[in-house]
Formats: sequence, C-alpha cells, structure tokens
Amino acid sequence: MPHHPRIALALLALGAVFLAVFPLWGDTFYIRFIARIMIFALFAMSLDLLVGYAGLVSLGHAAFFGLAVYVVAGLVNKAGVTSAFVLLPAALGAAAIAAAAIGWISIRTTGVYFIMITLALAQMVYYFFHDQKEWGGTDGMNIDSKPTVMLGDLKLFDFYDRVQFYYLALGCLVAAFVLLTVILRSPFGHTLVGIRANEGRMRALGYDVQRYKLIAFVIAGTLAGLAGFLEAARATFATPAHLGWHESGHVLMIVILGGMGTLFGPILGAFVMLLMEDYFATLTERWLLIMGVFVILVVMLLPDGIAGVLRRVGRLGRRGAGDG
Amino acid sequence: MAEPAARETVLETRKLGRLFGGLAAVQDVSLTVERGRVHAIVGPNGAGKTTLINLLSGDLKPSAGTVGYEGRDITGWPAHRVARLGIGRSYQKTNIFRDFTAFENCRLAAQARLPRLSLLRPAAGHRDVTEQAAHALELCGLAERRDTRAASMSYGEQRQLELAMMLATGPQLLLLDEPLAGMGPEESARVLDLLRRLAAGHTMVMIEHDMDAVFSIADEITVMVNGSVLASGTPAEIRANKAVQDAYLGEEAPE
Amino acid sequence: MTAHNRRRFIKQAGAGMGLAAAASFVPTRFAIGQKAKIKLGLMLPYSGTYAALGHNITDAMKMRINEGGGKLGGREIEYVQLDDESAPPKGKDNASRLLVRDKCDILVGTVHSGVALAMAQVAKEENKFLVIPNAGAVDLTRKNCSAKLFRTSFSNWQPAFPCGDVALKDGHKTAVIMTWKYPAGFESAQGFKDSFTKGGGKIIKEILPDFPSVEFQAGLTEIAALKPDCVYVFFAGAGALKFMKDYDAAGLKARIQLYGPGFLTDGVYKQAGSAAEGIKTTLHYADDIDTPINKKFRAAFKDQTKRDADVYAVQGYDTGTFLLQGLAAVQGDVGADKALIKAWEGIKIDSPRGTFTLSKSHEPIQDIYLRQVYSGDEKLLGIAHKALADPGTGCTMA
Amino acid sequence: MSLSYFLIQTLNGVQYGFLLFLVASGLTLVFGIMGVINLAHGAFYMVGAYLAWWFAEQTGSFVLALLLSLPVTVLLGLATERFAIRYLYARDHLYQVLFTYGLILILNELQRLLFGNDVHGLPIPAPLAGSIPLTEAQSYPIYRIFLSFTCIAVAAALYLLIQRTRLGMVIRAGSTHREMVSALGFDIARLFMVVFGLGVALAAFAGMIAAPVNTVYPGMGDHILIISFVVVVIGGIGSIKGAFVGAMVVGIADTFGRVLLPTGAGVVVYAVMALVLLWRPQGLFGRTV
Repeated sequence: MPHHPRIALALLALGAVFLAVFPLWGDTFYIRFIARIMIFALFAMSLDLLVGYAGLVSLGHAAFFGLAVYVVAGLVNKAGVTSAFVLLPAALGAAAIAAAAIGWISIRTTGVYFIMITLALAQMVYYFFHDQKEWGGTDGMNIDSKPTVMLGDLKLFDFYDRVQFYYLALGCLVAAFVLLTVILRSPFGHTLVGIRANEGRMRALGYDVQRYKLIAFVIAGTLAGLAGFLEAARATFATPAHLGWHESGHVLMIVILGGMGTLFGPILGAFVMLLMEDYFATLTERWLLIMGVFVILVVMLLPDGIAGVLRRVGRLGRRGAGDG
Repeated sequence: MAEPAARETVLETRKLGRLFGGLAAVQDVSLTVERGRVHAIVGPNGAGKTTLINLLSGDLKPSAGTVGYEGRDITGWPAHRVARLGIGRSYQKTNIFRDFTAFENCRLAAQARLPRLSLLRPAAGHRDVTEQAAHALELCGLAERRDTRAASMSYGEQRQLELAMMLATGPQLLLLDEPLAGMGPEESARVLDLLRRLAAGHTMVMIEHDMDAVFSIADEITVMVNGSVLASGTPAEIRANKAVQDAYLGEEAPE
Repeated sequence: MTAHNRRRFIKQAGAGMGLAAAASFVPTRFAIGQKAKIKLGLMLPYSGTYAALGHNITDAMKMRINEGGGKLGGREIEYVQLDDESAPPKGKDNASRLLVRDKCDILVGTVHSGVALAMAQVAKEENKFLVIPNAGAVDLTRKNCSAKLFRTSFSNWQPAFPCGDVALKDGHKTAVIMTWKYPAGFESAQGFKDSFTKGGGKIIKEILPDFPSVEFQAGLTEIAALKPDCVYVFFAGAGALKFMKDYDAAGLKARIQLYGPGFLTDGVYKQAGSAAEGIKTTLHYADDIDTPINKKFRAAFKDQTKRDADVYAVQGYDTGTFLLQGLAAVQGDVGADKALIKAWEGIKIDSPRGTFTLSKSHEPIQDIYLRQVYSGDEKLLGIAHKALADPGTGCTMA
Repeated sequence: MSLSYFLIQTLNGVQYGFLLFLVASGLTLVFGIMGVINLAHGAFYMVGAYLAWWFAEQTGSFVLALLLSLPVTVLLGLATERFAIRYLYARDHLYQVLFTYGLILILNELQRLLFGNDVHGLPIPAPLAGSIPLTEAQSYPIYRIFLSFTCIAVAAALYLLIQRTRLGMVIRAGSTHREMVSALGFDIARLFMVVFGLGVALAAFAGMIAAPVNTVYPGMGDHILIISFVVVVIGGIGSIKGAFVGAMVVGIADTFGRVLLPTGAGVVVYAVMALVLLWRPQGLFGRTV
C-alpha cells in the first residue's frame, strides 16, 4: 500500500515538471541519456513490485528486460518486422511468458532459495542468447531499424525523433507509476503486502498465495519487458549483457538506493545511480572501486534508501512545524 | 443454545496421523464434530493438539488417515483451499499483521473471499468487504480501535483482533487454538462471552487449557495424550472418566 | 575534457531540478575552421579485461602523432578520451556522447567487437568518421562497411586464413578446430577452414566450448580420440594460456601439431613455458620483424611507456600514421568528406608490420607472418601470405 | 563412443565435479549455518588464486605460497564478518546480496590495482608435474589426480568436522536452533565468525590449488560463482552432502553436454537444474522450504 510521503510527492511533481520541460533546452545527447535513465527507472520500478511489496527478491530480473530487447532485435533483423504494433505486443508477450515460466518454478521456494533460483534460471536465458551464432553471440548485434508506427501511409510517431521518444519514455514511466499505484491500492496489492508480512497467515485466511506471487511476478516481468522494448528502440543494440546477472544486481541496487517498497524510490534511485556512475567514470579508471564502496555504504547506512531519508526529513519537518 | 433437531456431522477425521522424523505427533485420531456444537480438545503440553489443528486446517499434511468436511474428503488439501471451504482458524501465538490497523487486518481477511482477483479497483471501494470487516471488528468489541495500528494494541486486544480476522472471512467452522491463552481474568471473561455468542451460529473446535472455561462452554470434549485420543464425550462423561482422571490429574494446571 | 562537461551537466541538472537558472546551459560549440582544434574522440577500454590493449593502442597512437609534429593537417588536436569498459550495452551512449555532445570530428575505437559494432552504427547515423584500431569482427568491413569507416588492424578471418595453407604445407590432411563459441572464434575458424579445405584438407570436427569457460578437458579427450593430423584453435588471454598448458599436459602437444592465430601465444607464451614450445601461429605482426622501422618503433615505445610493444601497440601506431597522412592530404579539413575518403582509400602506410594499403572495403591488405615458439622465444619463420586482403563479402559502400 | 573414451570423459566430469565441490562447499556452509548468501564467494576464489601466484613468485615455492596465503584469506574472511556481515544478520537477505555484490566490485578492482591486468600461469610443483598415459594419444596430468584427492580429503575433513566434533555439533545445532545454541552458553557471534572464515578459506583454497591448472586472471571469480550457485541449488542449500552430489551432477552433465550436445552445452547444466527443481524445489538434499 504505497503511502507517498508529502515531500516525495512534491519532489516527484517538481521532477516531473523538470522532465517535461527538459527537451526544450537540453541538448540531444542528454535527451537521449535521460531517456535511458527513465527506462531504467521503469525497469527498477517493476522490480520494486516484487522486492518491495511482494517480498520476492529476484536476482534474475534482467532476463525479462533483455529478452524483450532480443525479441525486438530478432523480429526486426530476421523477419523484417518493424511495426510497433507487432513489436510491442511480441516483446511484452515474450517477457510475460518467460516470467510465467521462471516464476512458476521459482515461487515454490522462498528467501534465499528464491534469490539463487531466479539468478540461475536467468543465467540460463543469458547463456541461450550468449551461444546463438546467428544473433551475434557475445558481440551482440545492431538492430537494423527502430520501430515504426504507421496508420496506412501516415506516420503517427517517429522513434527516430529523440524528443518524441523522450516523451514516450516519460509517458511510459508515468503510466507505469500510475498503474502500479492503482494495483497496490487494490485488494490484490494489499494481499501482496500481507503475503510479504506473513505468508502462513494469508494461507489460513484463504489466499492462494502462490497464485498471487505468480501474478505479481508476471506483471513485474512484463513491465521489465516494456522497459526492454523501449531500450531496444532507443539504443537499437542487443547484447547478452542486457540479461546477465550483473544487470540484475545493478537494477536491484537502484531499487535499494532509491528505497524499496515506495515506487517513487526506484525512480530517484535510477537518476542518482546512473548520473553518479556517469560522473565517477570520468573521474578515474578505478571508478568501479568507488561504486563498490558506495554500494556497501548504502547497504550499511541507508537500508531504506533515499526514500527513507526523505521520510525522516519529512517527519522532522512536521515535528518542527508542530513544535513551532 | 438451540440444539439442531437432527445431529449432523460437519467434520470427521479417521485414523489421522502425523509423523515428525519418525516421531508420531498425532496418531490414530478419529473425531466427529457435529454442526453447531462446541468441541473442545484438552490435554497436556505436547499431546499433539496444535498439530491436530494444523492437520485440520491444512497447514500440515497428514502422514496417515483422512479428514472429511461436509461429506467431502479434504485430506491433504492446501490451507487456502481449506479456508475457502469456510473453515477459519486462529492461532495460539498471535498472528496478525502488526503494521496494519485493526480495520486493515480485518479487511485483508474479508477480501480473501472476493470471488475474483481485483487488481484495479481500490481496496477501500469494495463495500461488502469493508462492511464485513467492520462487522467483525464490532462483534469482537474492537470498533473503537478500528484505526489503531495492531502493534500498538494491548495483548488482549490483539487476541481479540486475531478472532476478528478469522470471523471477517465468514467461516462456518472455527478452529481455535487457545483463544484465552495469556489473558487476564477480565479479558478472559470478555472473550469467553464472545465465544458463547459465536457458538450460536458456528461449529467450533477449540483447544483450551482453562478447564473452567472448557467445561462451561463445550458440548463435547476430547482428551488427548501423547498424540492419541484418550477419551471423548460430553463434559459430564469426561468428568466421570477414570482414565482421564488417572492420566490427567495433576497436569491440569495450564502451562 | 569530458569530465568537465559532465560535472557541469550534473550541476546544471541539479539546478534545473531546483528550477534555478537553467537557461545558462549552453552546449559547447566550435567554429569549424582551420584554426580550431581537431577533436579526436578516443573510445577505448581503460578498465576491465582489455585495459592493457586500450592503453597500448592509445599510447602508441599518440607517440606516432607526436613524432609527426603533434598536429593533424596543421591543426592542433584535442583528445577526448572515454573508457568504453568493453561494455556493449553502453556502446551507443558512449559513442553518441563523443560524437553528439562533445562534437568530436573523428572517432577512434575500439577493442571489443560488440562495442565497435555499436559505434559503427552511431558513426553512420551521425555521418562521422570512425577508425577502428583493433576490433576484428568481419561484419565491420563486410556487411556493415561504410564510406566513413576504416579499419587499421585486421579482420578475424585474416590472420587465420594463411594458417590453413601452412598446415597443408606441413603435410597435414585432417584437422580438428577448437574455439570458444563466440563470433571471433567462428570467424577465425572460418578463415582456417577456407584455406585448409580448399587445398584438400578435411575438417573432422569443430569443438566449441562456451565463452569464456576454461574447462577444456572434455574437448581434449575428443581430440585424443579423433587423432587428427593437426589442431587449429582460437583462444586468447587466460583461456589461451590454460589451453596450451592443458594440451601439453594431456600429452597431445607431442603428437598433434597445434596451430592458431597469433593471439593464441601473444602475451602469454612466456607464462606457458615449455607448453608453448613448437606451437605455430600466424599474425599480421611478429615482434622480431627485422626492419629498421620496427626496431625503431619498439625502442621508442619501450622508452616512452616502459612496456614492450605488441601487435596492439603497432595497430595504435599505424592508426596515428593513418590520421597524420589522411588529414595532411586535406590540410586538416575534416569537413572535406570526399577528399578525405579518397586520401585514405589511396593510403600507403609504412608500418612496423610492413607496408600496407587498404582494400575496397577499407581493410588493410597486409602480409601475414608465420611464427613459432622455440627455446622459449617466439620466432618469425617467414611470410605465410603476402598482401592478404579480407574478401569483404557483402560490402557495398553506400 | 568407445568404452575407454566414455570412461575418460567420465573421469573428466568427476574431476571437474571435485573442483566444483571444493568451491561450492564453502558457499553452502556459510548459507546453511549462518543463513548468509555470499555473492563474493567467487571473488574470494580469485583472491586465493592471486595470492598463491604472488607468493609463489616471491618465494619460488608453491607449498610455501599455500601456507602463506591461506592465513591471509582466513583473516580476510574473519574481518569481513566482524566488520560488516555481522551487522546484516537481522536484515533481509537482500542486503547480504547487495553487500557482497559491492564486495565483488571492490575485490575485482583491488586485484587489478595490485596485480595488474595480466594473465598468469603458475608452474605445477615438480613432484606433481608430468602425466600418466591413458590411451595411445592421451595422458592424464598427475596434478589433476592430486587435485581430486585433495578435494576428497577436504570433503572427508568437512564431514568429520561436522558429524564428529564438538564444534560440528554446535554448527549443526546452530544451523537449526540458533536460540538453543546461545542458551547452551556457546558464543554464537564467534561461531559465525569462524564459519564465515572457514567458508572464505575454502573458496580461496580452491582458487589456490586450482591455480596451476587454471591460470590466474582478472575476473576469474565471476564464472565460478554462478556455476557454484547451480551446484548448491541442485544439492540443496546448506547441505554439504548435497554440494558434493550437486557438484558431481554438474561436472558430469557439463562434460557430457559438451560431448553430446555441442550446440547447446551452455544451457545443459541449467536445464538439469530446472528439472531437479521441478521435482524437488528444495534441491536434492535440502530441508523443506
């Protein structure tokens, strides 16, 4: 049940305004770069549904993201399909089916088993594409064309236009945020939170816990697939690294950094993390060392992430106001 | 208490057994629970009472024997299917959602009976669910504590909430694991009163250590020792039973 | 440098978030003219597995440009260096960072073929020049070739092709190929296969362990059971070292001659010790090529970097020559596309690896050398193939 | 497929399995007893290999290198537990995952910083060099056989430690009844520190003794980590016996996967894992989840 603290909502609104007007003056490189951040925010948000609400810590979430990228790559390069009306449902469908299959096996377990099994099953998908000669193997491959959106001869949307694409990514992010907020306020969402808190009790109340978990897993996987579709359209490049466990760990880190179980946290997390990586990378060749230290500091000192800090600030502010 | 004209079996176990690593926690238990009756299960600690409840509720799968409910064989059914048949249970150790309010706890329980998955409508918008939850709270005397976080309620209130959650699912058969455990005399009396009222509309299987309470409310008593049934009968029969007296005397004091 | 711009961006973004004066964000622009500096974008791995390669390429290239006066076509140079981390997912963003944001005139990179494929597409979209100083994916100068893309190194096929002839000449009739199951391995294997089967040899089997696994025992047992006349392998780095040691320990080295492209032994044969003894490899370079230019180059590189030069340094050095000569021909006017392409297509480079020219698909036409390890040193045996060009199949310059 | 060929391939698989067991045993031990999931396990494997190589370079003796690097890795493990992991027991596994993920980044970069990007080989110690002829074309390196026996010895030692010693009793009890062990007056904190140290030492030791056949290179821990996870998941998380059986299953499946299904060999091991999980979600010897 997402209770967005007021300070977070204010920040979110401010951020949304900033994002909405950014293309008016930002240069094209940063338009592209922020589109990437928004795609990762969407990706991380989908994982937050699992980690932060359903209590399912998946270390294989990149499999669905990367699978969607490869579905787009395959349809465009091998079948010559470029219509977004085909590519989008195919990408989402593939991600959903994969999530159903991986989820079906994984949700029989809990806790650390779940972590390990999602990791191992996702690696299976990774090796599948890794070993495909026709799909570029470890090199990956360029996607020959961006998706097209045509109605007859009329071009409805131009994926090549960076500004248009930027707003598409922003729109998807906002839509996913709204959708997840609605879902989490529904009985289904409350049920997930209940399962996370006390699975046995939920069973005794009559909830088919496995079914709820599986549905959550499929929703999250499908949204990750949406992020993958957008990334394929943005970067037009497919590589096994998109589905590797480093990517899964990376997106998990974004969720924690932002604050899990908040939905808006992963958005903040994606901005902070990606901007920071970008910055560190220019400071030193040893930037991964800095990232490692940073990750550990966050884990040790900020378990509730940025959202936790905001909550505390908000509480302090309210208390201060009350005292005055 | 209105006795039904014809006695009708609601729940029946045959030769029910459960092993834990070769050790029999429950053995050869055959019980018959009739509609509208309060069936108490008593016995010393380690007699297998809670295990028996867990077998009935589906939290554990039996190693032997069968469980029948309303003429249906439900042996080995998972807990959620058992619950959906209308069998509610409460726990000996308070088992509530501590971060939720009393009302949210009950709403979560009540919406377990929604016929279909509901993903898009807000939980607060399901009127029948919220009514059912509010009703359960009221029944358990918690109406005023509706918006209190469960974690900040008193122990007695938490026990009452535990019952309210169970009731919110609208069950016909109640499996109660020591509903009075750890309560002061005043709270105990209040809950006992609640149980009496519930007995009017429900069939109940109840584990309880408080013998006064048991004898005052039960229609039927089963005594368990070492995982097996020692005796079964009306309170008067049990009181008179020699074997029960032999085995049970001196162990009567709760925990 | 990039760090500056980026820091500024972060500050700007922060300011924008606070709805402060965001209008002060003005992208860097250069007046294109003879006086302005040429911006050279270097996108190479400076961290990760290929860091050593990235450093050697960069250092040798700069060394060569400085030898040539430190200017390109009379213009000063501004290097914009970026670590590509050999990470394909970031390839396009990094390339577009250099070309779009930093407005580099020419992009140079990289080692990893996957990243290079991504760079090639961005360069094409932005209509900028790309010079590839290593990545050997054949598609770069075949299917994906383009007018403004040049490679100064090799194609994976190229050093492998002469190896088949060498094996035939050594009297072998049957061969087993063993390579990692990844594109560079497939392409290298294809090179060997093309010449070996054309000359009447027979490939009995191809064994493909998955990349980057170093568990070779199963494959070695297969080789022992198949008993081919010779074995051709493509491994590099740690895998190559382990393979040579395992091959030796399995008792196969003494019985079945081992061949490979030079990447098999480069940089690791000393570590392998006696296990590398006798292995024959083919490559577009050999440390001990006996020409004045090679000796001078090796001495200078050692002097400047305290490291021994290798084939990657040579490729970097030649990239320097390539830039110097091409831009001299157009007096530093990178905007003169046609003239520059023409200059580069007709280029002749005197390199430590010998003199080479470029093929129609913008790929070196170069000599491939045969080397063999004996007495703990890798020695040049001779030229395995004179002036070899990649077939450039499927390349149509648009 | 001739019989001798089949036997040699089986030997290859078993031998690979032994090595996997050595790495996976530490992972499963740490999880089974402490409930901690250690992603940096592979990184410690790499640390062991690099230390062995470095000390061997300095001293010229492989045995001496082993003796010198083992205490270093144990200390590293103890310190990691003492100053970080300890604070994460009460938290969700998620934080352990991320902490150890951060540790991988740090250890990988430190390795590059201290030892550079080069690939290194470690000569096989003289008495164990050489090979035994198996068929007319193939011989088997003595060191690999030695490796297998070392792994058997470690497996036996672990078995004895856990089944027969007082420490083992505590360990077994600790893995199921944490409260009981503390109630009996054992120092849980110290026990966990020792177990984590042991887990790290096992990983590092595997890296050390495998170094002469495996070569030493940056990032070598990554690949071994994932395959160890598969071993542990198949065997049942927390079970030493399971790790052993799981390692054998993976070793043999991987070897024969390469031989019989060359095009899909990378996926074979994972497919085997998925099948095992469909049948027993808790792994072959895992406790019910």
